[in-house]
Amino acid sequence: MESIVSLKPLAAVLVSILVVPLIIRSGNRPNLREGWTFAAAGIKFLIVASMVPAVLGGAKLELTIAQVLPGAAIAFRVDAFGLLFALVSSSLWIVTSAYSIGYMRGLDEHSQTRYFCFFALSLSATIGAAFSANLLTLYLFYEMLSFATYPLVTHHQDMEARSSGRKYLFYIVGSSIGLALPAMVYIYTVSGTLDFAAQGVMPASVPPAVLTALVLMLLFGFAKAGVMPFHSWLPAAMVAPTPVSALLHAVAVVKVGAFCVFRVLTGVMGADLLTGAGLGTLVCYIAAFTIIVSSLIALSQDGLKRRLAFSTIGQLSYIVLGAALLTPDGLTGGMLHIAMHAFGKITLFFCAGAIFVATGVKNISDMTGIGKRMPITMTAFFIGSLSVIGLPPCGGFISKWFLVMGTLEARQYAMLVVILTSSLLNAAYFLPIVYRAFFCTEEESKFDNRMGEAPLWCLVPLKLTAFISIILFLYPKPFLDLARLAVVQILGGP
Amino acid sequence: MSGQLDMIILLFVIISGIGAITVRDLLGAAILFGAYSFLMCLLWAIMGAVDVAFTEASVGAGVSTVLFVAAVFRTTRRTKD
Amino acid sequence: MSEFIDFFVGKYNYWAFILLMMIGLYAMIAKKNLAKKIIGMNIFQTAIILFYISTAAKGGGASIPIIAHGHGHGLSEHGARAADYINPLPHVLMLTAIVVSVATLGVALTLAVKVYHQYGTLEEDEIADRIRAQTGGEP
Amino acid sequence: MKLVALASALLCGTILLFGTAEFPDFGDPDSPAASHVSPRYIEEAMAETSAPNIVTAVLADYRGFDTLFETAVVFSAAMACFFLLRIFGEDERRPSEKLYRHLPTGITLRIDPGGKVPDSPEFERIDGIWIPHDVIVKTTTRLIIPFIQLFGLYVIAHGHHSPGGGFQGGVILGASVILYAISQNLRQALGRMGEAVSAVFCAAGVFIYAGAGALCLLMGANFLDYSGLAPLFGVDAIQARSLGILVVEIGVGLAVMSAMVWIYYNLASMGRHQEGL
Amino acid sequence: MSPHLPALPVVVPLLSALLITILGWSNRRLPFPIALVALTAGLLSALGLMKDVLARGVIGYNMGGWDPPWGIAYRVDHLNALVLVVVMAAALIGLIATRDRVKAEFEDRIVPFYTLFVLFVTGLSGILLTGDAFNLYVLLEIASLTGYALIGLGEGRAPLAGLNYILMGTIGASFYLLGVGYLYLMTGTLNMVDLAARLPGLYDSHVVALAFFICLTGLFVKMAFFPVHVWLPNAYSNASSAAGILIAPLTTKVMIYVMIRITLTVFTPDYAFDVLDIGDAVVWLSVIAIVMGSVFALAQNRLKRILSYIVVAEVGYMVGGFWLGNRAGITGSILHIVNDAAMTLCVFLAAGALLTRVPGDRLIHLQGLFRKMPVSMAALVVGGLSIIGAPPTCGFFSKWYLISGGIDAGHYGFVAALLFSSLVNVALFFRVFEIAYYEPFGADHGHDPRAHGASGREDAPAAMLAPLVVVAVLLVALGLYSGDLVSAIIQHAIPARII
Repeated sequence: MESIVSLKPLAAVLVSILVVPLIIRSGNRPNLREGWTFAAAGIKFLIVASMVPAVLGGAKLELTIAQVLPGAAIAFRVDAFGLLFALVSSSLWIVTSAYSIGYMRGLDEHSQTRYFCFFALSLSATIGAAFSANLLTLYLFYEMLSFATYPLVTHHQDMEARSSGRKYLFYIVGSSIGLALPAMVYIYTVSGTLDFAAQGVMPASVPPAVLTALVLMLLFGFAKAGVMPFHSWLPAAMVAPTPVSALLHAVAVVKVGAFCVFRVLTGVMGADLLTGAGLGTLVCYIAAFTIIVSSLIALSQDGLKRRLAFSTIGQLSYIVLGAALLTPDGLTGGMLHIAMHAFGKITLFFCAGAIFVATGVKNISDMTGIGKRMPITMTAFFIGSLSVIGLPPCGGFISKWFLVMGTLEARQYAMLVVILTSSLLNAAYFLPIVYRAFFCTEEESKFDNRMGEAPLWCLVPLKLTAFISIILFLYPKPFLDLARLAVVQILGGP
Repeated sequence: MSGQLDMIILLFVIISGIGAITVRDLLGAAILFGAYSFLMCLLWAIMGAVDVAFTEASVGAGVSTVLFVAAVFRTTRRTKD
Repeated sequence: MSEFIDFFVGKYNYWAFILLMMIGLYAMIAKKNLAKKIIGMNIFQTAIILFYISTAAKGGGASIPIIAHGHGHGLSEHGARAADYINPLPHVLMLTAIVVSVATLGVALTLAVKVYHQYGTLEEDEIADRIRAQTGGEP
Repeated sequence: MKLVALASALLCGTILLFGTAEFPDFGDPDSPAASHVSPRYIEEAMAETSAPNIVTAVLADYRGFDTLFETAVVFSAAMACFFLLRIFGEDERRPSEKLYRHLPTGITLRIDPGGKVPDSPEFERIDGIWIPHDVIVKTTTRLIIPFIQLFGLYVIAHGHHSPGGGFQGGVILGASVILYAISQNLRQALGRMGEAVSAVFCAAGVFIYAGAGALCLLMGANFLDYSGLAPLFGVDAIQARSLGILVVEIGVGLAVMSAMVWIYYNLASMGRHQEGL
Repeated sequence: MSPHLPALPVVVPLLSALLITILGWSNRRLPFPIALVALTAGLLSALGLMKDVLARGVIGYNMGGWDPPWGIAYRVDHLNALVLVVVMAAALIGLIATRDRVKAEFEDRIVPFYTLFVLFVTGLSGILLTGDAFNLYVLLEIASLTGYALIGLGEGRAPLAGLNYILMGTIGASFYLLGVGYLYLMTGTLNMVDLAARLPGLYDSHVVALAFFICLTGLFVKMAFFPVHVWLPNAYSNASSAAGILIAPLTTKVMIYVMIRITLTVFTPDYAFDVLDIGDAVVWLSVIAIVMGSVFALAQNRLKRILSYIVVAEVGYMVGGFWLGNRAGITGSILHIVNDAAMTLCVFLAAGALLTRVPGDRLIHLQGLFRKMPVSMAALVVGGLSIIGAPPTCGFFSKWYLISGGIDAGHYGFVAALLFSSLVNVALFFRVFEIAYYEPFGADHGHDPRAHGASGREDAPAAMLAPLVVVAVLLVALGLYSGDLVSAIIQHAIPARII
């Protein structure tokens, strides 16, 4: 496995930071401003995509920015797993930018310049996290993401936004400083390094009790992964404008959390060490608990975005579960789920936003019959639901398949039951929405029969992502190759 | 011999010091403080520190007291303790 | 008993300095009048000066640190012996300390005058009352 | 509060008392303080600096750097008092009644704001709060002050040989001006030695000291190494040290004198410089 | 470089301060340029010293040409060269940034203000460079006296706060003087290196232990270590904003340097950490300091008071980190001196910038400032993030070393206190940001017409913003270069025996 020093990772991170001054300067010319956003998103995607061949060829692209601590630098290293995540985020940023234009202009939101600025910053942080070479860099971008998303979460600047913002900060920053940071310093103290390595960096001498504590601190410390009981920031964050919820709270932010957990379990702790100490099973059970409980809570939510949020919490724990299974198939499933769930869930959020823009409706109980008013949107919603539930012909099926295989491989049959039960629950909270949207009597319907879709800027992105969800089922090869390669790299391979 | 003189002056120093902080009149306190400085200066002269004694006489007993009196003059003589 | 007296007599200067220091410290903490506090501060400083001067003392008939027959150009035939003269170094240090203390006194009195001008009193508790009355209790 | 104070003072005292047991005996000629560094001063000061008063030698030469900053402390204190208290243009902004005394008769006139000021040498402006009219005091102080000042100059100049030096002399000189201000009044003293004079003299005094040090730097010696000034004075290195000490003592005297006067001006008049002790 | 370089950081400002008075008295336009030249020269000579130290190791300089135990010697090593650069840089930036504020706040006191300030810097740089325990006291008094004056002339309670500062500061300095006296009594010398050479034979003496405790107590008062911090919050929060900006970043940091110097150079780590074995106790004290400083900060409703109490907590960081007695802890402590100076400068400068446009620093006055003064608030955010300890700002890295030191020493109480304080800082700063961001609450979901129209932007003058932005950028740069800073400089400042 060769290492190539390359500026590409830095360029990928910087491009959306550098665009911020341009966005600010053109604040009073919206078209130019959004043009800059698109340009940055496009360039970012191209840079990320250009790294695919090299990475698939087995190379790692590396760049050290600053040696800030002995044994720990601020450094980038692009491996298959990071690239997979970066690919998902950067491609969805393009789509979301388009959607943002439709949504923000459709609702005539205030402070759009600020919105686009912080959106760009958040993406930088996400890509930076994906390309981090060590835990320190990962933490850096994790915190940067926390602070950059705060203004987005509290975009509305009213009482509700403020209390949500407080909750958001309390959970995210509180846990990262209170739990993750000391665990990191401890790891650094005992191992002298924070680099991700194939089988972890922890010396074998660390007693199991300490190891358990460290794993738990990092699992809960990266609270963006939404593992219960550190999950309740996510429903609160739904006060944000929907594009934010879509890209950040279904893709970028939450998956950075899951990504961190993944990295910690595989790159810092090491699969063998965790298996030896039985910690994989512990994390599995925590994840399983989250999956089931969040699905049950989702059933009872009436706000569409809140239901989606609880669904996200559950789906994130799939990723954590995949990581915690510590078997090749489980890991593959977890990684693929990052991609598959992203496309599925962002479709759902786009739909929720489109519904809100077109009709102003937020609650599921008010959506009866909406399928006649917004057929395209609700079709996309259906496809997204299928993907999240994990049914063919959608991408979600593939990742879930691998997860199921992983449970069998790890002989965690209880987890198999959990996944299957949860899939049923997913179906139970998504499909009725679709059903009631299309199939209802004239009296029940709350909408007349006129077509009334959201603006085109909103509609095209959600069609696109729904389409991709299906494509991913038919042609999952790019992601699958990356995931397979990543597993080899993570497990230290043959 | 000089030791005894020493001790007597020390005693006076302490008495005037306590006096300066207990007397219920700031002007009186200032004057007692001047006396304290002056006794200190005597003490140092006896102990052989002539330069210090000289300085204390001019600075401590002289200018300090004048400054203190000026400050009392500009504020108040009243004190509750 | 005699040992105790020896002990006391041998170090009475040090005892006196501690006593003066305690007086100064007590005045600075306990007295509510700002001028009294300033007096306490000065007593505190003088106590330390007393300590230093005490360290300079030499028994056995040492004289003040000015070299006898010293006129001329540094070529006194019989060089001075250290035991004949009191240690000059603490004196030098304390000259500095005295000047520092008068400088501090000046600035402290200046501020006290300003405080009096502002609140019309030098008593700490009365000042606190005035401040409370002015700002409604906020710091 | 009193109890707390007493307790902390007693605690502090007890701890310190506890330490005295291990002190070297009072006046012990073999104690470390008497035997380590100081003997060099006593034995060599005369030969190295040509100043019989060892204290002066150490003060202005061996530890001259301390003394430079000691002077700077006085300067900053004076500057601090000026900075904190001085009120500018109070007189114009808030005109108040003025008091004049008719000297031959001793009658006091009060002139309301805007009133006409008597233009005659027989009238003397006086303060509302401090009106001494004591011929004896005034005359005596007028007689004494020159001698005080002479003595002050002597103390500065003779610091090499007897107790005294810049500080003591400076304070005495300053005290003479303060005495003048008390016995006459502040305005007259200000007329003799104005604010700008005190300020600039004060800074200049320290500047003489620091400048002498910097001159040594320019001459290639270390800072305050007066032996480097020997070529300037045209004497040998040891005599140059002696002269260097004199120069800095003059600087100290100037600075301390003006500083004391300046502090007094501001403190006694609350920074208004019109009425005061 | 010139062999006289060590004298320059002290001599040049001193002469300049005097020139400010002499020349400035007749021409009121001169003080600022003279001060600027003086501090620039000071900074340059400090950098030169740093370079020399890196090249040649410890540099000595004998004042008056007398050899050390008899004369006063300057001794420059990695530690004080580093802190000197920081002090000079912070003073210079502060000076430039506060130019307009000084003109506005002290219109007819320009001359004394700059004289006192330059003297203040003189005193601090002297404290940093000197190798003589008594000389340090004199310089300490210069720095303190000028500090009292600068702080005493503020609004409201400033004179009272200044007077309390004098009383406590004098107690502190006098205790230090007494401690030095005890040392002199036992060893007969005042030179730090000479003291260190003569002390080992006296390690079992109670007087030496007492001297150490007395010195330490005095320095604790001076650096505002809890519970003897009471002078600081009043003094810093009531001082005029110019004086606050100039003084707040420097005083406590220099006092912590003195503590480190006394402990490492005079008493040697053997004595402080092994013979006396008080490290644990002091660290627990600092735990209390950190926690109480943070809690008190939470209870404040004025920005500058909040910042002042944060300074109190930060003092706890540095004292605690140092007394952990291991390499990571001491590295963290020294690094935090650098970082905290920059952070404090940044937040006080930002607060000063805000105060140019709002009537007061109560939190309610800060409403809507993100819209009105975006650049100043952005700098405050950067400073806040650094104090919170978010990477890549410099505050993160010193906190990292401190936590690492706490773990190394097995002192989990200290680690917990650091984390607690970080969390409290998050709460503190985001409370400020919230108010500046939300309030007054927008009507109906923030769709208020103001948002689209003229933004009412009215930031602080550019002369103040430019240095502020520089400091904010510096915070990040310091963070990125902290690895080099530690390996090139700080590692050499710690005695080799500490692991």
